[in-house]
Amino acid sequence: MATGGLKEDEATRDRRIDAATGEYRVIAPGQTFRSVTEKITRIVLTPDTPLGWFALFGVGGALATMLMVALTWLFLIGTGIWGITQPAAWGFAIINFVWWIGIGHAGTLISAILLLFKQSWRNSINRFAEAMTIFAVVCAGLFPLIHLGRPWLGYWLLPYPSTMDVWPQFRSPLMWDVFAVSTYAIISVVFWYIGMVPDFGTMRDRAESKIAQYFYGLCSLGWRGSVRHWMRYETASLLLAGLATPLVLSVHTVISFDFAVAVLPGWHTTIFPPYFVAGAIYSGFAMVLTLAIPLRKFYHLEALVTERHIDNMGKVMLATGFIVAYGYGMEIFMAWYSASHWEAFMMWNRMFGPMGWAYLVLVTCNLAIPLTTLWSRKLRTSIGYMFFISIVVNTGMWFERFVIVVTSLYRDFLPSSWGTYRATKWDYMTYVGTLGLFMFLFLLFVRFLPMIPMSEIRTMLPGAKITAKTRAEAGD
Amino acid sequence: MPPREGTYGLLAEFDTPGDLIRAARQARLDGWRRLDCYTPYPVEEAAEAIGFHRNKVPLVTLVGGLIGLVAMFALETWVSVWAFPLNIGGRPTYSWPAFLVPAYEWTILFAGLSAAFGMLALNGLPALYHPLFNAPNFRNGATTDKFFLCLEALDPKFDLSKTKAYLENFKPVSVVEVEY
Amino acid sequence: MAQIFDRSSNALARMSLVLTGLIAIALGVTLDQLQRSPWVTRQGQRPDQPAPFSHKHHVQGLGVQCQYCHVTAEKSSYAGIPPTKTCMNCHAQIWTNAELLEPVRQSWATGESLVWTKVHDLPDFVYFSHEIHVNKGLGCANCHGRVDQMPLMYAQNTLQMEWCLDCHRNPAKNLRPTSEIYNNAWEKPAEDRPVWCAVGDEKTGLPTAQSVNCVTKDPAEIASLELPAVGTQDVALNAGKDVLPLPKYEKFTSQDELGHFLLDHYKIRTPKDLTSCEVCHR
Amino acid sequence: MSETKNNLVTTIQPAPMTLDAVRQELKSVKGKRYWRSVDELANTPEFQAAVEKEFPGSAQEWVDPVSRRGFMKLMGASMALAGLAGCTRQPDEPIYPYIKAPEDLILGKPMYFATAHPFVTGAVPLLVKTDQFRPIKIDGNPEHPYNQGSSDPFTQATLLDLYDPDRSQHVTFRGENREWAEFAQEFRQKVASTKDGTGIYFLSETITSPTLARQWKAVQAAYPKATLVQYDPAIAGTVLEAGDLPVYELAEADVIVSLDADFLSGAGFPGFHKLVREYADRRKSPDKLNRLYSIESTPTTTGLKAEHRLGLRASEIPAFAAELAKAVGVAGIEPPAYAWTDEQKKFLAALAKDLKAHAGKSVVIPGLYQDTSVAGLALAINSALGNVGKTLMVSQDAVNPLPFDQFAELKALVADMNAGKVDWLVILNANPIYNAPADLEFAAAFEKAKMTAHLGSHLDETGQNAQWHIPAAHFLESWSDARAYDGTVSIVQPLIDPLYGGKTSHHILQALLDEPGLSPYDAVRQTWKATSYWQVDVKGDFETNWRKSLHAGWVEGTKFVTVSKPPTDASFKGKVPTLSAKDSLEIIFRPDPNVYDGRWSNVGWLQELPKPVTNLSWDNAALVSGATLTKYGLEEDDIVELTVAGRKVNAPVIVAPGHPDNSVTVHLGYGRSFAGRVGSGAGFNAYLIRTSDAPFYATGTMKKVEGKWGVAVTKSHIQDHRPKLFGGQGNGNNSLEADEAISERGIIRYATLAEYKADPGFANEGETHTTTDKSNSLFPNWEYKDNAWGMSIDMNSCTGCNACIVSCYAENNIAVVGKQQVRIGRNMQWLRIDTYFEGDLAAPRAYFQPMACQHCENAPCEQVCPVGATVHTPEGLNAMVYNRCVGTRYCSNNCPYKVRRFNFLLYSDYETESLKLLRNPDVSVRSRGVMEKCSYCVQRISAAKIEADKENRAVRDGEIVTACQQACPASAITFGNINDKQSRVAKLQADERSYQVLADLNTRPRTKYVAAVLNPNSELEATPVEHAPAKG
Repeated sequence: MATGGLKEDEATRDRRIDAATGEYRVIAPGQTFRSVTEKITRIVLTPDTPLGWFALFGVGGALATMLMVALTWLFLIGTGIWGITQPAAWGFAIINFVWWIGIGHAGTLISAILLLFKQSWRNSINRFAEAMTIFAVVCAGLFPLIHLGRPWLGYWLLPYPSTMDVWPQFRSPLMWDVFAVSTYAIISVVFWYIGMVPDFGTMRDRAESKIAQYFYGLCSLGWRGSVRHWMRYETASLLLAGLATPLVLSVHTVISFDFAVAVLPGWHTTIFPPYFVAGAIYSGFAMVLTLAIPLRKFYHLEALVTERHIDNMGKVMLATGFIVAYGYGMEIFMAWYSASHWEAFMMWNRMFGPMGWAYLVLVTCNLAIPLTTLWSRKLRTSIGYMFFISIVVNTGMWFERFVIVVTSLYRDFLPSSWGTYRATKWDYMTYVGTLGLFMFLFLLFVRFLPMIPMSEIRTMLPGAKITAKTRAEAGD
Repeated sequence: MPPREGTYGLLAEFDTPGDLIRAARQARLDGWRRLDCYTPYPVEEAAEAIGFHRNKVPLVTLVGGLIGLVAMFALETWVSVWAFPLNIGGRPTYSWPAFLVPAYEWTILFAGLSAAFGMLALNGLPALYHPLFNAPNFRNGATTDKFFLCLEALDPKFDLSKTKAYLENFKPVSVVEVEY
Repeated sequence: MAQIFDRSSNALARMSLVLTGLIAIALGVTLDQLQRSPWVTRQGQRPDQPAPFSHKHHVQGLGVQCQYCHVTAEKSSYAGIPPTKTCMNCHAQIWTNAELLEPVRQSWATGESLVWTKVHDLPDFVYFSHEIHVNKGLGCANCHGRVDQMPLMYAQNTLQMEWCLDCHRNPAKNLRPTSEIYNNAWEKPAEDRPVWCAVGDEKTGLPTAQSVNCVTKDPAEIASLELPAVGTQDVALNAGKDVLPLPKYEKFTSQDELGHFLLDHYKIRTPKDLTSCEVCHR
Repeated sequence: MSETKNNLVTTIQPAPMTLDAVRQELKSVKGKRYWRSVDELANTPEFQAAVEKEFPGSAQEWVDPVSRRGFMKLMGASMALAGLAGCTRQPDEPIYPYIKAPEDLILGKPMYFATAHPFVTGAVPLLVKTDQFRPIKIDGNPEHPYNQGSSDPFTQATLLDLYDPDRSQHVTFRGENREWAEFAQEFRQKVASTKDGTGIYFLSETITSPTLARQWKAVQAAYPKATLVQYDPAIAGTVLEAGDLPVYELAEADVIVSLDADFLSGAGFPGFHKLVREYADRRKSPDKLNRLYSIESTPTTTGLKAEHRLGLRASEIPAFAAELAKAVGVAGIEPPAYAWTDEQKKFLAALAKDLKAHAGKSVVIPGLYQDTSVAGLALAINSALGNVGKTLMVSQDAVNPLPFDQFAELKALVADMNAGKVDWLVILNANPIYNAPADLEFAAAFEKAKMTAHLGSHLDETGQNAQWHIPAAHFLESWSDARAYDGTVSIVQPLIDPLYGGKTSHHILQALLDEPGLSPYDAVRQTWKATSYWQVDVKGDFETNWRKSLHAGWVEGTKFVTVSKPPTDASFKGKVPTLSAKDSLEIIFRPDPNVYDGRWSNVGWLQELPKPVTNLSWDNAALVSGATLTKYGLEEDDIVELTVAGRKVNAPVIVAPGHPDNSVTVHLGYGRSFAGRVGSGAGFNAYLIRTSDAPFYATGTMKKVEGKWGVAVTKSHIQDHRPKLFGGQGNGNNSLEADEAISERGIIRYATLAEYKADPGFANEGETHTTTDKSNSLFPNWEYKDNAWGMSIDMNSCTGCNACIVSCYAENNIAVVGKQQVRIGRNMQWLRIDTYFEGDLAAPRAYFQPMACQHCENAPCEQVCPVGATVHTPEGLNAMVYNRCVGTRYCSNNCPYKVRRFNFLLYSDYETESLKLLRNPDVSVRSRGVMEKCSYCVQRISAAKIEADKENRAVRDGEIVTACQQACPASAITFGNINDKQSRVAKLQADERSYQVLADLNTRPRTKYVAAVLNPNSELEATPVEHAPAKG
């Protein structure tokens, strides 16, 4: 379906393009409060679940089970079952951790930053983008714990009054991670849930079965849409958004500190925070596309998730992609400009060393392919191509982390201790397993929760327009 | 306390936000104070119409944030300077730049939580039971596509028949009496 | 479209929110207490031992010195558990056919060790040295409690790291004259229980014990008693001073003063040194 | 506390078993006990056999020291997970008091006893540390005139050999358990019945014990026809078997020439400890530098330390020696005609000139494994230069009390066996079936002996085939005596009861004498009571002398008498062998630097120890030059088939920098089939192609066969193909590591004597020679008031002999991880010797840099640990708190020196009983998931501090000696308090040649290195001419 987006007949195309702006409409015309509500609630409240869902759910479940197997073996035998060694003491675990966290960022960005910027087009995608964030953080959060040599002592990273009278060591970036990631997880969940409360109300009122009514009734906390509530609710959402924005920036900044604070050439650079954040959003939007495109097709949500969204996300990726490119460029420039032998050798080794191939992959996937093609609106709105791009960028961003973690480690200061890194089957099982876990959780979400925020969609419908007459009266 | 008996108020249903706002504004001008609007999505004009302008959520958030900031920074400083001072790679015991990061995170954490739970508390949620839900048409519309104005019995001006007639002036889809 | 929830549900909902909070707190408190509880630390527990040996009887009753059995306390990190021989030294003569001592005679006959259960059991990664503590003015009782009053042995203290640190951070509050190390009954000095100490020979290379000598009787009186009772007390004292010049004794009426005095003269390392990890972990 | 003896012994059921049997075995037992039994079973040869039978190939899994303990890891993990349940509640611990406490024992305080390690090249006098009478650390005897406290890898590792769980534990006859008495009885009767001892043969390792020699003489007197054969594969055919060696006095030598003599790299060379010490002493200060020339056939640390090194094929060396002899004017030499290259001629000329210039102050040392003519030539050259009596003494006595022509005797024995003349063959601590020359077909002949008995520590290849097997006692378990290289006699006294009731050769020979029951103890005393015996003059009351000797560790006045006057005529009698064709392939046989002739195959420390030069561990390999590798179209780790006189063996091939072309070095001692869980199956058996007529080098062929071997090399030497733009040479001849380390990163800093004189501060000047600037930090510098521990390592003295590493293994309970783990870079050595090959890999110079934790004052590792498991102590130690470590491994990433080691799996063996006795009680045994590293031997520091505090004094300089420092024969390592300006370490660190590695990172290491100063011969200073390029 590489060009599926283009094959449709002009007539329908035109209706979806807003004559005034020449942009795609955010929502296809002809939608009313009720129709939107119906469309979205039906997906959840329908008694018959589509078979496709079960199929995917099975796959996800299987992979998640594989993850459990891998983890059990890990806890029994030790981190030695992975490829990590001396000098490359960090491997897949940390790479995946950074990758997953990065993916999470797009969700928060869409729900928070775009909200602050009053980008109303975000409304149709922010709910599952946030869900994606949370599940991504779940997968990410797994790794810092399991990569410990003695995971059962992980709680020593929390400040609590122990009988040893010893406390965590707050100068360590890993401690910062603990707080950054946990805060990120909590705030995301809260933000996500608060956002859903009014919709839970709707679900409660639309549900037929008693169980559904109870369940959604409880979740809605008895929401009844009083405008007073709405006003406080709006304020809270804005505040949460205002908090989530610096949070999301800080989280990947802190993650980048794990590297930037270390002494290793290739890690010890000040460019990391911005370029990690940009990279995170880059891969995050890629992931949103990877999810949105099949979803809208599967659940026939083309009317709510339109080409406009795909197009805009394409633009965001283009922008962040260039920030990332700047980051790469700056690393190379600094390797030369700093006149530091460490930097120079690291860069040479990164490009032409035994693991140069990884650098090649990342340049191809992150720069060569997307940054050249995303200029074209035709391609940006071609559903098939955007799906392809989203996969490419996700791959590329994974390799970026691989290059940063491994190639900096395996050849550092003392040539005598140079080594290499080779991942084992357990590494791959764990990584693929988290993909499964993610899929598993996400499918549960689309099945049981409203994946598009109805209350926010409603505000964009023509029906929500207050007539000029009323305004006039408001005047006097 | 024994459950309240009798009428909670009168509920007028409208099809468009416009009608609701007009009615609400009029009601307020006519001196109604115990009244509220119910809409499927935030309608600021309606809030203004019933004279609801400012709320305390920001204040709560600010306080929460400050608590988080102070708590964490104090903890870090106490731990590294007094509780068990150690020479960590020759760094000073009071390494405030490093301490800023967790403190910063906790500021956000506490602020965020206070915003969310503060909002719920101020809204008096959870309130799983509410008289309005007794109204036959309320749950069908209020969270989907209908707009409601409710004049409550607690208002001194309230009189079942008069008020009903009063509401009829606004040409609502329907006016129903809501029992407790 | 009726109500889903009963009237009471509002109250319930809010109640349950509050409860969740309370339970979370309670859980935290419980765990915090649990890790310090005797169930974990074995504090105050009397494990079954092959023979019901009573420290009370031997120390208080018979006045057996600690070192008689725990020979190496002063010379080694390990205080020493007495070999069966030590028991037999006496019990070959007395209580020769006491039922309680059967295991001991068994061990003596068969050459199989008496298998005691450790009461003061530190983790294997903790390197505790009896010799340095005993030589620097910490009495047996400081850690092991009033062993002379324990019919059956039990741990007086938790032996947890926080307990060790408590003293390593401020040794002064527990120091006593080296002459009183084995005196289980020693009590901290007080107004009615003063201690007099004089600085002894402090040139380096000598054992700590010689750097200070302390007495619990007023040295002035001791001196005066040795004099013929001529004239008044103070005359006698003055005379005494002329006759035999006493070493300069300082009087201490509080553990704090005494502790800091000994801290200086026993050359005890600073808390910074004593709380450094490598002191106990290698 | 104290383990009772009997529960150490884990018995082995000899009955063959199947896996069903195993299942039966295990059905009964449950829980922890279950795993324990599995482990015990897994160790039994029967079990391994069973596994081999039912799953061919997978047996390795069970033998591999790490994966064998897979079960244990499961247990460990599940117990650890139990810890998740919140509380870490310890189980009850029992105490086992003594019944009667030993008189002089203070539990918790170590005791030291003097003894000696009897070794074929001369005994190594020892001072052994014991804890509750368990030997836990072996070190040289500091008072002994010969080694003055130094030791070597072999000696250090004999400790683990003592506790080897695979030692044989029972007297057996045809596999059935028997008693020693039964054997003694039967043997004595049989021999008696022969009247004159006809048909009684003894095959022994080289006899070094005067008492044993005396006992043998007694046996001979009683049974004249009884025959004794001595055989040591590493000694047979060398000048050593005759035993008369010159004693070199390197202290006096300004110029040292090694003719294939590897006297700096291990105890394999007679007098190693003395020679290294004297060599190193002259390297300590630039104003008394000596100069070392090395002409060698295979790269050794000796050659790579040399100012000038010439790689020659083994067969060329006698001829070269002859040329040299001629050049320095030895009479009557006719060197065989040979086409020497210009480079070689130039080298010869310069060398000869330098030698003449230093007549009387030079010495030429012949190689042990060269043609005997080289020894003759060397002596001739030395006497021609008038060195005899100055730099070398000729001794009249031999280390070996019973000189033999070992090959000849062995041949004779085989002939007799084949002729059926052998009724009883008693093998004393030898393993001929494994290591006899292939051409003798020993195993076949062995079958023909009517009755065979084997005394050995293991049920090895020979033990498997012998009818009687008697477990041999380790030297730490037995009474004996031995002579050091300088002749001084040491009494070997036991430090522990024989763990498995082992016997010694003394028992066996004594069994034939008048008092068969006489214990070795009495035998040894008898020897030394007879003062007339062996020209030893023991004055005064015997008991006093005896006790004095035991206490001191040697017998006064037993040093060899050496003659200092040169031999009457210095001309050379021998004959120089003809050279093999230039393009023929020479195969060189050398005893392995780690497991020697195979006797230490089952010592994990030595197996895992990276060999000097190649850094190969767990295997031996065919070592070739890069050019030869290319010529045969090979790649490293390929498998090649080596053929000598029709005999074949498959070996992995790796490049040894500086190896002569057209020549292969193979190390003996590998390819054992019955070494034990560690040694069996490691490497290949080079004895299979070694013949008695060409024991040290033969011509043969090499061809590639399918497959890769999978060698474990701990350090890479990648060829530097970087273009000039990136700071490379472009040609792939150099080592990338060395180019980086020396020219770019200032890790190795050195100067020639001339350069040093011109600029003494060279080590801390120049762009890459960065230094620490205390003022360049954003935050205030931390103050270290009282003690400040620091270390200084002399790069000029270190010869990379690895003694320090093995010593560290023993002192710090370091785990052995197994080949597979080493291959992926997980070896646990806290201390490693970084080797950098400077210049063309075909003719490099190497720099050996011992690298352990640098104890940086601004330690990057500490700042990144989230739980504060690694922190700085007030005395500046970088402390690693194992029990606090959660295993993020961040510290390791952030360590610029990569000296931290992580327990990726459960490496420490908590199960094997005998290994528990080995542990140093003052050091925690690290469990899975914990980081560890060099602690500057903090346990020794603490002990010293406690002693000092008890006496209210400061710790004295030299009171604390780290394990590596103690073992180092070159005393290249110095440790102490750098705040005490009078301490040795403070002085060294103040030396302008001292530098810090990676100083530009401002980590402020407490370990400083003293930059090397070389003393090259100006005529040879030009870099060696280009060689055939190595393969890239």
